Amino acid sequence: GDDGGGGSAGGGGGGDGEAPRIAAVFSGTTTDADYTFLGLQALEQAEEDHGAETTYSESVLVPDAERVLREYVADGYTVIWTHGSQFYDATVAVAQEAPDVVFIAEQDTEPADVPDNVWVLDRNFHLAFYPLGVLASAASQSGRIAYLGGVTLPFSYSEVHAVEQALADTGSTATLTSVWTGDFNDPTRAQQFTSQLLADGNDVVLTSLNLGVVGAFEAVGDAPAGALMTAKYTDKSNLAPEHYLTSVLYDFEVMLDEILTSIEDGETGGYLGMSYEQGIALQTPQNVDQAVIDQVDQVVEQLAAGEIEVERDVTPVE
Amino acid sequence: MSGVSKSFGPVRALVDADLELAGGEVHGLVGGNGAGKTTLMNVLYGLYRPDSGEIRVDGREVHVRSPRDAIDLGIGMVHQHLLQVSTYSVVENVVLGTKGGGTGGLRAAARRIGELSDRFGLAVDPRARTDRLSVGARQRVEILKVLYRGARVLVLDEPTTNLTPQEVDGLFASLREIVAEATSVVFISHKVREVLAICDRISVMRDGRRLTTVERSATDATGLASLMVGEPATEQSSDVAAALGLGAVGGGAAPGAEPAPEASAAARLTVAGLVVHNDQGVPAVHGVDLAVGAGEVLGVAGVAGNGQVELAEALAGVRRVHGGAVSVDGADLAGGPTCRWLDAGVAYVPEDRHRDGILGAASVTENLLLGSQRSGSYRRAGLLDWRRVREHARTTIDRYEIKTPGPDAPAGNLSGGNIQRLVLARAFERQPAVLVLQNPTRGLDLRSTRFVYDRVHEARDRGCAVVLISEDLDELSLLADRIVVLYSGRVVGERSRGDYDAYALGRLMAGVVQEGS
Amino acid sequence: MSAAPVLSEPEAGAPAPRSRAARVLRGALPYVLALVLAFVVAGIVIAALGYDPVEAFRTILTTSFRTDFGFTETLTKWVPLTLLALGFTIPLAVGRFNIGGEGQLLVGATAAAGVGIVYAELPTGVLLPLVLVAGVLAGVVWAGIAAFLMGRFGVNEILSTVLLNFVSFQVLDYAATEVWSDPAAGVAATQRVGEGAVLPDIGGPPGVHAGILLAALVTLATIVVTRRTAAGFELRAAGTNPRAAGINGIRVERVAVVALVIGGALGGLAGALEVSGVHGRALEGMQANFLLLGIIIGLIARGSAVWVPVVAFGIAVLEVGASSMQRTVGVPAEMVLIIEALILIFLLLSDVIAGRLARRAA
Amino acid sequence: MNEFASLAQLTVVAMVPFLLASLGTMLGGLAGVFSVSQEGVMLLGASVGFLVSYATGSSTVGILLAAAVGAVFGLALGWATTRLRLDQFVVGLALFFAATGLAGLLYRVVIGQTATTPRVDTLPRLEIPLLSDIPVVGRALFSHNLLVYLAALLTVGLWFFLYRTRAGLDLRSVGENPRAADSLGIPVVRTRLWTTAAGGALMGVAGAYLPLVYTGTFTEGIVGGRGWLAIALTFFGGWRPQFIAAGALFFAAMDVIALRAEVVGVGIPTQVLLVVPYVATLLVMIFAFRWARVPAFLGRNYDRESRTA
Ligand SMILES: Nc1ncnc2c1ncn2[C@@H]1O[C@H](COP(=O)(O)OP(=O)(O)OP(=O)(O)O)[C@@H](O)[C@H]1O
Ligand SMILES: Nc1ncnc2c1ncn2[C@@H]1O[C@H](COP(=O)(O)OP(=O)(O)OP(=O)(O)O)[C@@H](O)[C@H]1O
Ligand SMILES: [Mg+2]
Ligand SMILES: [Mg+2]
Repeated sequence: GDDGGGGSAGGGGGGDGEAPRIAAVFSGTTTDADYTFLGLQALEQAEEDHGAETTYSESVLVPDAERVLREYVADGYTVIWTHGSQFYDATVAVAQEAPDVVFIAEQDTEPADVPDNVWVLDRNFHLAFYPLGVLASAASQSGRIAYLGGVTLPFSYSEVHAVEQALADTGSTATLTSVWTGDFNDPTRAQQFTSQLLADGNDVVLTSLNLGVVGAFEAVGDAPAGALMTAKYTDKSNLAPEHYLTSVLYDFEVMLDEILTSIEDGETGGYLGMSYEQGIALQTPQNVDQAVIDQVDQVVEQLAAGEIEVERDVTPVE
Repeated sequence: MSGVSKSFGPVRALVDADLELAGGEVHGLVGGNGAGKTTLMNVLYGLYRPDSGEIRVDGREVHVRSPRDAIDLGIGMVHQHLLQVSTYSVVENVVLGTKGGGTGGLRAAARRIGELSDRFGLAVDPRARTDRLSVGARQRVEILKVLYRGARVLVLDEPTTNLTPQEVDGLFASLREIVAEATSVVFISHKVREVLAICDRISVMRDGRRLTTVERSATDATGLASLMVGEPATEQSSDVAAALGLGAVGGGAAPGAEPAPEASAAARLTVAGLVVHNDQGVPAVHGVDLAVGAGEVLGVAGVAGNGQVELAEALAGVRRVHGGAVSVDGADLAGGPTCRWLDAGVAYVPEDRHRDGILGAASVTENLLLGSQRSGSYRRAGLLDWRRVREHARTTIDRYEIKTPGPDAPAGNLSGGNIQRLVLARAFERQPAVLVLQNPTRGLDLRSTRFVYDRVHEARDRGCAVVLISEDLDELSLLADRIVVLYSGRVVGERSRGDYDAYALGRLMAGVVQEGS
Repeated sequence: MSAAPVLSEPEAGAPAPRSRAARVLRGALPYVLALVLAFVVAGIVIAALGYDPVEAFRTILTTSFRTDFGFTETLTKWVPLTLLALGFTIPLAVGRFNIGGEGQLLVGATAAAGVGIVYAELPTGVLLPLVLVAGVLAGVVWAGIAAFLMGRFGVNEILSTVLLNFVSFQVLDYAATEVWSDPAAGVAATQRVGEGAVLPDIGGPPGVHAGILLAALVTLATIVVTRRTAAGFELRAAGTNPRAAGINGIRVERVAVVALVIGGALGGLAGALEVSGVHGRALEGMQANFLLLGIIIGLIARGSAVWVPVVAFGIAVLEVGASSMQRTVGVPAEMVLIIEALILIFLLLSDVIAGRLARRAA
Repeated sequence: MNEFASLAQLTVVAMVPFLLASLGTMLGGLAGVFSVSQEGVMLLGASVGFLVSYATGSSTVGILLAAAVGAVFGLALGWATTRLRLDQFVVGLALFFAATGLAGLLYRVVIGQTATTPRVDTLPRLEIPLLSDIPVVGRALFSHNLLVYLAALLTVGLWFFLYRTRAGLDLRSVGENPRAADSLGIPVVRTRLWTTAAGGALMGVAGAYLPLVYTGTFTEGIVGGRGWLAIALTFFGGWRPQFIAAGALFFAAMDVIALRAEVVGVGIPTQVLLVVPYVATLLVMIFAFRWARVPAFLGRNYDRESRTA
C-alpha cells in the first residue's frame, strides 16, 4: 500500500516545527449547529493557530471508523482526531497499528491502557451537569425537574447522578424525573416526550441530546410561561427565547489548541479532562432572577477551582 | 387489415397477414393453435403494435395504438382468456373504463346488464363477485362486457369455450341480431360445427398467414376440417369424427368405437362419501361415490359450476377432503399432502393450464421435471442430475411433439395447444395409476384434440384408471366407458356405453330429473 | 404481492456450455456501459458542486485495490452484504420479501455477543462454534416469528419483518446498555467477547477475519442447493407459480416459511460474524445499511446465488471507495448517497439496453 | 379526563405523518406501483418544506413545494417502472438514496455550517369554533394545525373517490388486473404515473409536517424510520384509506401510551416500552389479517405485449 504515513511521520515527533496535518472524524454533519459543528470550528481554529492542514469525514458510522482512520494514516496525516467517545475503541485499535501518528480520542472516563500516541479528551459531562442541577432547583417553581436523555449510556447516568448530587448538596426537595427517548437525534420523539414532561408539571427540563434537542425546544415553546429548558454544547437560545434557561457550552478549540501545543512540545499522548476551567462554560442563564444567576456563577467558580467534588457515578438510573 | 407482420423475438407470429371484414357479416377465423389468430386480432384491438402493416376502416387508414383507440373506433373484443378483476362484482367489471356517475350509475348499469343478459340468454347475477362465479359465468361476463359497450366491429376470440350448448345457441341467436344492426363480427373457434353454424365467410390461418377465405355456402364440415388441419381428411377415423364434433351423441355408440373393456375386478380408484368445500368454505361436492377400474374411462358430465373443479382437485389430492375416503389401489389417501397422492400414482391435468398447469416463466425442461424432482431417476449423489433431466426433456418434447423454440424456452410463451401437450406429457410420463383430466381439449385445435384422445386411449390400455371430467358431451361419449352426471355436487345419474342419450343426459345435467342414488 | 419477475433465473440448471464465454461477455457489456455512464453523470454533478471528479473517482477505484486495508475492508464488508443479500433472495425466490435482515443481523449479533461474554472463559474450539450457532439461532427465531405469523395467520411478511427491525434495535440497545453494557464504549455497546469467541485473521496484517471462509462456504452451499437440488427447484417453482407448484406436490406455504427462516439464519450468521470477526462485541449502528444494500445486491443479481457474491463485491468496493471520496476531495457525505443512487439507476437501465440489444439481434 | 384529552390530542398529532405517507403509498400501490422510497422522500419533503418556509417565511409555500418535490420523485418512480419497466423495488431504493442525499445536500447549500440552529414558526393551531369547546373531544379533535384537518379530509375524500366513484373503480382495477383494465381502454401507464406522483406528493407533505409541526427546524434524523413504518402501516391497513387511518391511529396511540408510561415512570425498562407500538401492531395483525389484502398486481410491472409479465 501507500506508505505515506511513514514518510511524514515526523509529525509524531512534533517538535520539528513542521505544520501538523490534522484529520478529524465526525459522527454527524458539520451543518448540525451542534456537536459536529463545534468540532469543525476547532479544526478551523487549528488551521489558523497552528498552520495545520486539515480535513475531515462527516457522518462516519462507528463500524466504519477503523477504516476511515486507517485511510487517514495511509494518507500521511500526523494528527487524527475522533470527535465523539463512540470512536474511542476504534481509535485505540488503529493507534496501536500506527505508532508514528498521534491520535486524539474522546472519552467520558479516564481510561486505562492508553497507547502512548493517544491523547484522551475527557468530556466530563457530570461536571457540566452539576450546576444545571443547582440552577434547576433554584428555577423550578413546581419542584419538578426532568432530565431528557437519548440513549441510556453511562455518561448519561453520570449526568443524572450529578444533578441528583446538586439537588442534595443544595438541600433541594425537588423531584427529578429522568427519561430517555432512545435516540439522540430524533427531534420528533424528543418533542413528544417533552410535551408530556411539561404536561406532567415539570417546569425545568434538562436536555442531553444532539439533534433531538430542537424538538424538545419546540415543545417547550408551546408551554405556558415559566417552563424552562437547558441545552448542551452550543447556544440554543434562539429556539425558544422565552423558555431558554442556559446551555453548557463546550469549546473544543481550546482543547485542540492545548493538545496540539503539547504535541509540538513532543508529548504524543496523555489525558486531558474538560472542566469549567478549561473547555466547558455555563452560558449566562436567562429568564431567571439575578440572584439565581449569581448563585450558579458561584457554583461554577467553585467547580473550576476544584472546591466541589462531583462524583462520576455511572450506575444505572431506574 | 393488410400486410400485417409481427414477431415476438424469434417467433414470427404474423407474416404479411391480411383480413377483410365486410359490413354486417360474421366472419369466421380458424386455424391451428399458434396460427396467429389472436395476434392478428390483438393488433386490430391495439394490444400489439405490429412490425408492419396497415389497418383501414371504411377505406381510411387508422392507427390503433391502444385499446382506447380501438374502442373509440367502435371495435370491441372478447379476449381468449378471461380478463376480469376478480375482486370486483360483475357490474363493476362490466362498467370499467366507461363513463357514468358513481354508485347510482352502477345501479343503472346493473339494470342494463340484466336486460342484456335476458335478451341474449347470458344469465349472470350482476351483483355477484366474479371470483365466486363459475368459469362459464365468467365467460358470459366477458361477452356482456362487449355487448354493454356496443360496437361496429366485434371480435370474439374463442368465446364459446366455456359455454354450454344452450348458451352457445343463445349467443348465436344474439349474434344474428347484432349483425342485423350492421355490426360485423369476427368469430374465432376451433369447433367446425360452430363456425359452420354462424359464419358467413371463413378465413383460415396457418403459420401467421391467411391461407384462404371461403364462403360458408362453398364448404362443408369435412372440407373445412381438412383446411384447418392442413391435410386432406382422408382417414375417417372416429377421432377425426369426434374432433369435428359430428356423430357420437344421439347415435348411441360412436361409429367404430372399441368395445368396452371388461370391468376389471378390483377398482383402482374408489371414492366413498366424498365431501369437498369450495374456496368460500361452502360444500361443493356432497357425498359422491365412485369406483373406477383399471383400464376404465369414467366420464363425469355436468354443466360448469356443479362441483367439477372441486371434485377434480379433491381426486388429485390438491384440495382438502372434508369427508369420505379416496383410495388408490386400496390405500386411503384422504387428508394426505399432495405429494403423497403423486407418489401413489395420481396424475392430474387441470382445466386452467395457464394458471394451474405450468410455471410460465420457467423453461419447458423445468416444467417437465416439475413433480418428479424428488424421483430417484433424476438424482445422482443427492443432487439433481440436470443432464438426465435435459435428455429426458428432449425425448419427451419429441415424443409429444411439443412445438417450442427449444427446451430452455419459457413455457408461458408456448401456444395453448402446446402447453396442453406439455401438461399431458408430464402427467403421462409418470405412468399414472389414476389419471384425472378436466376439460383436456378445451381450446385445442383439431390436431391437438386428436392427440389428447390418443394419449387417453394409451393410458387406458396400460391399465390406468381415467376420470375424464368434461362439459363436452361429444368428447365424453367418444372416450368414456361410463358416464356419471354431476349436478349441484351430487351424482344424479349414470349411463354405460351404448346407453348414451344426449337428451337424457342433458336433462340430468340440467337437474330436471334425478335418478335414485 | 406475488413474485417479482426479477427472480426468474434464466440460466437455471446448467446452461449449454458451448457459448458460455461469449454469452457472459455479451451479457456483461451493457453493465460496463452502464457503470461508465453512471460515473460520467455523477462526475458532472460532482464537478458542478465544485469538486474534482477525476480525483474522486480515482479514490473510488483505488481505495479497495491499492491499499491493503482498503482491500481488507472491502472483503470485510463483503461478508455481511453477501449474507444479507442471500437472506433476501432465498425467500424472494418463493415470492416472499424478507425486509428483516437488519433485525436478524442485530439479534444474531446480540445473541452471539451474549454467549461470547457469558462464556468468555471457554476455549476457542468450544466458544467460537457456540457463538456462531447462537447468532444463527437468534436469526432463525427472529425470522421465525415473521414466518410463523405468515404461515399460520397470513400476516404479510413485509409488515412483520419491518416491524421486527424496529424491535431489534431495542433488543440490542437493552443488551448493550443494561445487560452487558460497556461503560467505556461511548456508544451503546456490549462488553468485548472472550478471546475464544474471536475469529482469527487470515492474511495481513491487516487481515480479513476467517468468517469470510464461512461466508464463502455458505454462498457455495446456497448455489448448490438452489441450482442442483430438488429443494432448490421446489423453491423456484413455488415462487414462479404457487398454484401449479402446489398441484404438483410442492407444499408452497411450507417452502415459503422455511425459506424465510433460512433467510433469518443467514442474517443471524452475518450478525455473529460481525461480532466475532469485526467488532468483538455487539454495538449500536453495526447494521450499517447492509440490509438495503443487500436487497439491492439481490435484485441486481436477479436472485441468482451465483451473481450475488460478485455483485456484493462490486457494491462493497463502491461503498468503501465512495465514502473515501469525502476524505480525498471533500465531497460532502450526502453526495455518496446520490452517486450510489445514480449507479443503481444506470445498472437498471443497462437491463433495458440489454433487452433492446437482444431484441435487435433477434 | 383532562389527561386523556391531552393524550388523545398528542395521538392525533402523531398519527398524521404516518397517515399521509401511508395514504401516499396506498395511492401508488392501488395502481400497482409499490414505493419503498418513503423514508427518503419524507426527508426531502422535510428539508424542502423547512428551507422554503425559512426562506419565504410562508409555511404554505413550504408545504406546497415539499409536495411538488415529492411528486417529482413519485413521478420518477412511475416513469421508470412503466415506461422503462425497471424493477420497482430497486428504483424505489435508488430514489430513497437519492432523496436522502439531496435532502442533506440542499440543507448544506442553503444553510451551511452555522453555530445556531435556524428555525421557523411551527404551524399555528386552528381551534374550530364551537366544536373545540366540547369537553375532551374538542381538545382532542378540533384543536389542531391545518395539516391535521387536511389529512382527515383527505382520508375521507380518498375513501369516497376510490370506493364511491367510477374513476376510483378504474384506478383500482389497474392494480388488480392491469391487463383487464388495459383491454377496456383504461390508461394503465397514465394512471400509474399520476397516482405515484400524487402519492409522492403526500409523502413529501408527510415529511414537511415534521419540521413544520414538531420541531421548527430540519435535522438529518427527523424522519427516524417513519417512512419504513408507513410501509408497514399500509399493509396493516390493507391498502384501504379507512383501515390505514385506523392503523395509524392505533400505532400512534400505542406510541403515546408507551411514552406516557416512560414519563410517568412505571419501572419498565425504556427499551421494553419503546417496542410496545411495534409489538402491539403485530399482535393486532394476528387477529386482523383478514382485512389486510394486497392489490393483486402490486409491485409488478405491466407489459402489454408480454405474456409472462
Ligand atoms: N406476446 C407474445 N410473446 C411471445 N410469443 C407470442 C406472443 N403472442 C403470440 N406469440 C406467438 O405467436 C404465435 C401466434 O399466436 P396466436 O396467439 O396468434 O395464435 P392463435 O392462432 O390465437 O392460437 P390459438 O388457437 O392457440 O389461440 C404463437 O406461436 C405464439 O407463440
Ligand atoms: N398476451 C400474450 N402474451 C404472450 N403470448 C401470448 C399472449 N396471448 C397469446 N399469446 C401466445 O399466443 C399463442 C396462443 O396462445 P393461447 O394461449 O391463445 O393459445 P390457446 O391454445 O388458444 O390457449 P387456450 O387453449 O388456453 O385458450 C401462444 O403461443 C401464446 O404464447
Ligand atoms: Mg388464440
Ligand atoms: Mg385457443
